[in-house]
Amino acid sequence: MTSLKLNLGPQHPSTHGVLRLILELEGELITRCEPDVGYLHRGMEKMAEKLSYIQYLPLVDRIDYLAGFFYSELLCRNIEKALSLELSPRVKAIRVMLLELNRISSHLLWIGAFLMDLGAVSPFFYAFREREVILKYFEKISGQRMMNNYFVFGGVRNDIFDIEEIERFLEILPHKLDDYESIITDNLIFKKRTVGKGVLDPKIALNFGITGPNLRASGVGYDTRKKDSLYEGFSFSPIVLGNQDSWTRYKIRILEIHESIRIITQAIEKIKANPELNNNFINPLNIVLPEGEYYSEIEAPRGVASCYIKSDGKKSPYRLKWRTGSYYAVNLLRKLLVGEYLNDAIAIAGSLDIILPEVDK
Amino acid sequence: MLKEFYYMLLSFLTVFKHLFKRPVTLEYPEKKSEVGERFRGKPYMKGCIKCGTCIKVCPANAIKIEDNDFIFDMKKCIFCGNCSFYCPVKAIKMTQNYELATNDVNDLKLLYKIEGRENERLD
Amino acid sequence: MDINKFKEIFENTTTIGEKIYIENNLAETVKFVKENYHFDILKEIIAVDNQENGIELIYRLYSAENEEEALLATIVRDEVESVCNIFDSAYADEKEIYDLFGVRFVGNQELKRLYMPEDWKGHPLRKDYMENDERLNWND
Amino acid sequence: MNYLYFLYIEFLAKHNIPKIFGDITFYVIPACIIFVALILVILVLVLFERKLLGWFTQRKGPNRVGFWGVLQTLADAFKLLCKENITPIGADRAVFNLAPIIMFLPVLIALGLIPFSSEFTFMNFQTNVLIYVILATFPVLSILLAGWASNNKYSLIGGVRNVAQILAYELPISFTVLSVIVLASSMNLTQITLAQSNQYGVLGWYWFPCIIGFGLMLICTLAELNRCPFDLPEAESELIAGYNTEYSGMRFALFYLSEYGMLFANSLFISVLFLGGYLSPFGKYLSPILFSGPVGNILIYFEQAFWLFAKSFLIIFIFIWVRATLPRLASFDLLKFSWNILLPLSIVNLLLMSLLKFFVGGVYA
Repeated sequence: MTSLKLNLGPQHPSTHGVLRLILELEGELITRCEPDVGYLHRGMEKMAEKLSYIQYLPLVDRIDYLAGFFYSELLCRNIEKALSLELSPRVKAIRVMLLELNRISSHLLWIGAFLMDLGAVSPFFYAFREREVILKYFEKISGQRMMNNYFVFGGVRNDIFDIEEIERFLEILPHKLDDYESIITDNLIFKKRTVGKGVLDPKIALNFGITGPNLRASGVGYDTRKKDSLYEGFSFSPIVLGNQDSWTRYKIRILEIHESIRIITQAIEKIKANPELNNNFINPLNIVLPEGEYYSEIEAPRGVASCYIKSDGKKSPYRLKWRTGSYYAVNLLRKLLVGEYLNDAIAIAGSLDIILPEVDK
Repeated sequence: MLKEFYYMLLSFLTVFKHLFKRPVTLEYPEKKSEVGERFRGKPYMKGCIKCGTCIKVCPANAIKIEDNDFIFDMKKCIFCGNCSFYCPVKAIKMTQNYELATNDVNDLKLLYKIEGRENERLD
Repeated sequence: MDINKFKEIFENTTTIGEKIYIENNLAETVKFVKENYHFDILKEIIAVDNQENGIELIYRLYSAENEEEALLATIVRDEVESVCNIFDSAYADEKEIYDLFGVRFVGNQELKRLYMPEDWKGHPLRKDYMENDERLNWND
Repeated sequence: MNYLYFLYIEFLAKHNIPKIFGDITFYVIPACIIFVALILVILVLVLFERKLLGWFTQRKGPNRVGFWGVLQTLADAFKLLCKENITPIGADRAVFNLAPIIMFLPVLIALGLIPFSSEFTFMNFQTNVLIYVILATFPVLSILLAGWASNNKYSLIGGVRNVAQILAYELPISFTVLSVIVLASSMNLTQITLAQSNQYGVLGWYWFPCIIGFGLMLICTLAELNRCPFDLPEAESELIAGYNTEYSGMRFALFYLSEYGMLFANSLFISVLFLGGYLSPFGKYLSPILFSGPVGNILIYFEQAFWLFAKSFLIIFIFIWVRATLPRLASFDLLKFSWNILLPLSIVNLLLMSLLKFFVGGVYA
């Protein structure tokens, strides 16, 4: 059987960005899949070595433009740990609220994109209708919808206001989620396309460095929010589902949105509890970290994200490395797609929630 | 078997329900979406004391101060708002204007005159 | 993971802060640690180019059961044996480090450039890379 | 039809034009009417689908060109006319150009078969149901040719998938059509329509006794048209545009128009078979009551055509509704669904209908 070499991407509607998969097909069966990345490589780590910390902060939202808050929080947390800047309780509550809102908007976009991969047209627009409310709120608070540059070392740029809009939104959201669930979750065709497809065994997942919702859908309850200092005092339980296929990866993200809603309601109470926002800002022009290495870690929507800074006492870091979730999910495709058919392959790749800016950094 | 039909029918009815809802889209040129007052659009400068903080703080190196000419290079600016946030005298303000498309390139060099307190030193 | 438990296992390791430096037979150490102390996720391999004394590779291992993290580090000139048959996630990390630092990983068959095009000269993240290109020095 | 024919011959005789000329040209006029009607309907249909999909997803749908987006499809067609017809290198030129033409022909012929009103059927011979079923499978040939000729891996996969899909879904269609023929005991579409005008009115149409057949026919026509749950050949998210990836300009417009043309023709076919063609749902026609005298019985023909169009637009509404809701089937489930479920079901349906015809034949005669 002569094998057909097929280029999936880089300009392809269902790869959410510029991912190129070189597939070898026999008929429609994939025998080898080799991802080729680097089309969106902006040299984030090289830029860091040339810019001072305050100059690098706005660029950090671009690492994963759907979850910008997470990466500016990572950098701020690293610097605050190095310079031991204390955060006031209100700032912590604001940060948790905006992080979880960003997680909801990222999951909503994924639901729309995943359904569009499978061919259903309308859930995409319904998910974007909800996401628009969140982005409008980000714009009102921070000034930009996605590249918000709102967290600063030692606090947030300016205070949060109009929380009632978010409270109203949190009442509507569960009903809208039930709308999606009634269209999608038990739909016969959706179940045929996703149940039992792309089974990810926990051992393989751990071996491939998969973290976040994909890992929790395979039964391993690893959620860094439990050990995260920012999330102390928030009662939440990470969701772990067992049966490892695309359908559970879809279901776990719906449950995570419900979980985030609970966290946000607690955060809003904390914000209302302590009204005054006392940031302790530092002079931005000469932020110099004492020599040494600093790690910080956070539970981004697509997996554990972490930032490593090695500083040698100069204005810009000696070495800065990012760890992102989708980077290892793309590597997983090499094993997961082998033995699948072409239209199942697209559905499985979609279910892993791969975003290319994260992969290419 | 019956449950499958019920769920299939449910998904049809939910989509049908949306047929009677008002559209949420917005006709752009006629109706513009209003932006918050913290929106970071085209930068505007008035009352600069030439202290140079904005040059040090701008990630894209988009600000240049020749004597009495304050130049924003719109080809480089990423609208991050660092300059307006860290300017000691709050001279730089980000307006709400986001329609910056032009077809002539020297519109992209915003030039503002520095008058008033120009005797302070540019450290 | 307390340090001394590691220590009496590996005789020639010296520890600085949390990191445990391992001079040679890195692959067995990683395999040994993975099996005996169920460190089942290799979170990332961090490469740092300290110009004279070679490139430092930090392996961040994490165990999901007992929520512990271990950092194994080695100093490398330009060749080290690969861990890609122990941890599959190392394929991507090693390709990236080879691409940006030029460290060759023995035993990784698919070692080629990850981000840069195939015919790119030089390794961008090394300190001695294009130092003279003033286009990159923006802020000073 | 023959009433109009004598009218036409008599008119020619008055201007002493020989009869032979009349015979030849007589069939040209309805052909032109059908062609113009088809183009108009397709323009309306494309806009109808895009507006409906917009409303289903709370969007406005095209509303820039023309008062309410009415001229949108005209603008699209004109744009496609001006676009350059690119033929990819290494493409099999002759076959590449032939494929869209083959795709568009069956649509025209298929519309000639449908009885728009009791008087006006273009080709009214005894077995035009059979002709229709054959014509409905022509696009498979053109899609395979297009897939092969455009020298592009994606279109090849698209074309080959379409063959497997149509093969699997033609059999249930023929069995369902057979069951309707058994009920109406005639192969002529006009006879079938007349057989459905019995004293039960709406319930007398064949969709009620043959409810399984109606459901099967809807599903299989969706598959035959490559529409939503079965749109494997041009699945946007996998094969970009499947077989018509390499087509641009007028050739792509031909593919696009013929896809909507087949949609219209098939929905007409279903409304004739199951929803009683041009019969009015209220038992008798309204126009003789409203306009007495000769104007009334001229208007009857238009009212009959109106009822037929209304039913076919109802079916098209259901197709668009399905497209807005359901995701796509994988290729394996698609074939399994047809061979394991639809085919046996259609045979059982045929058995039921023949039993129904044998025992309760009198009622539905």
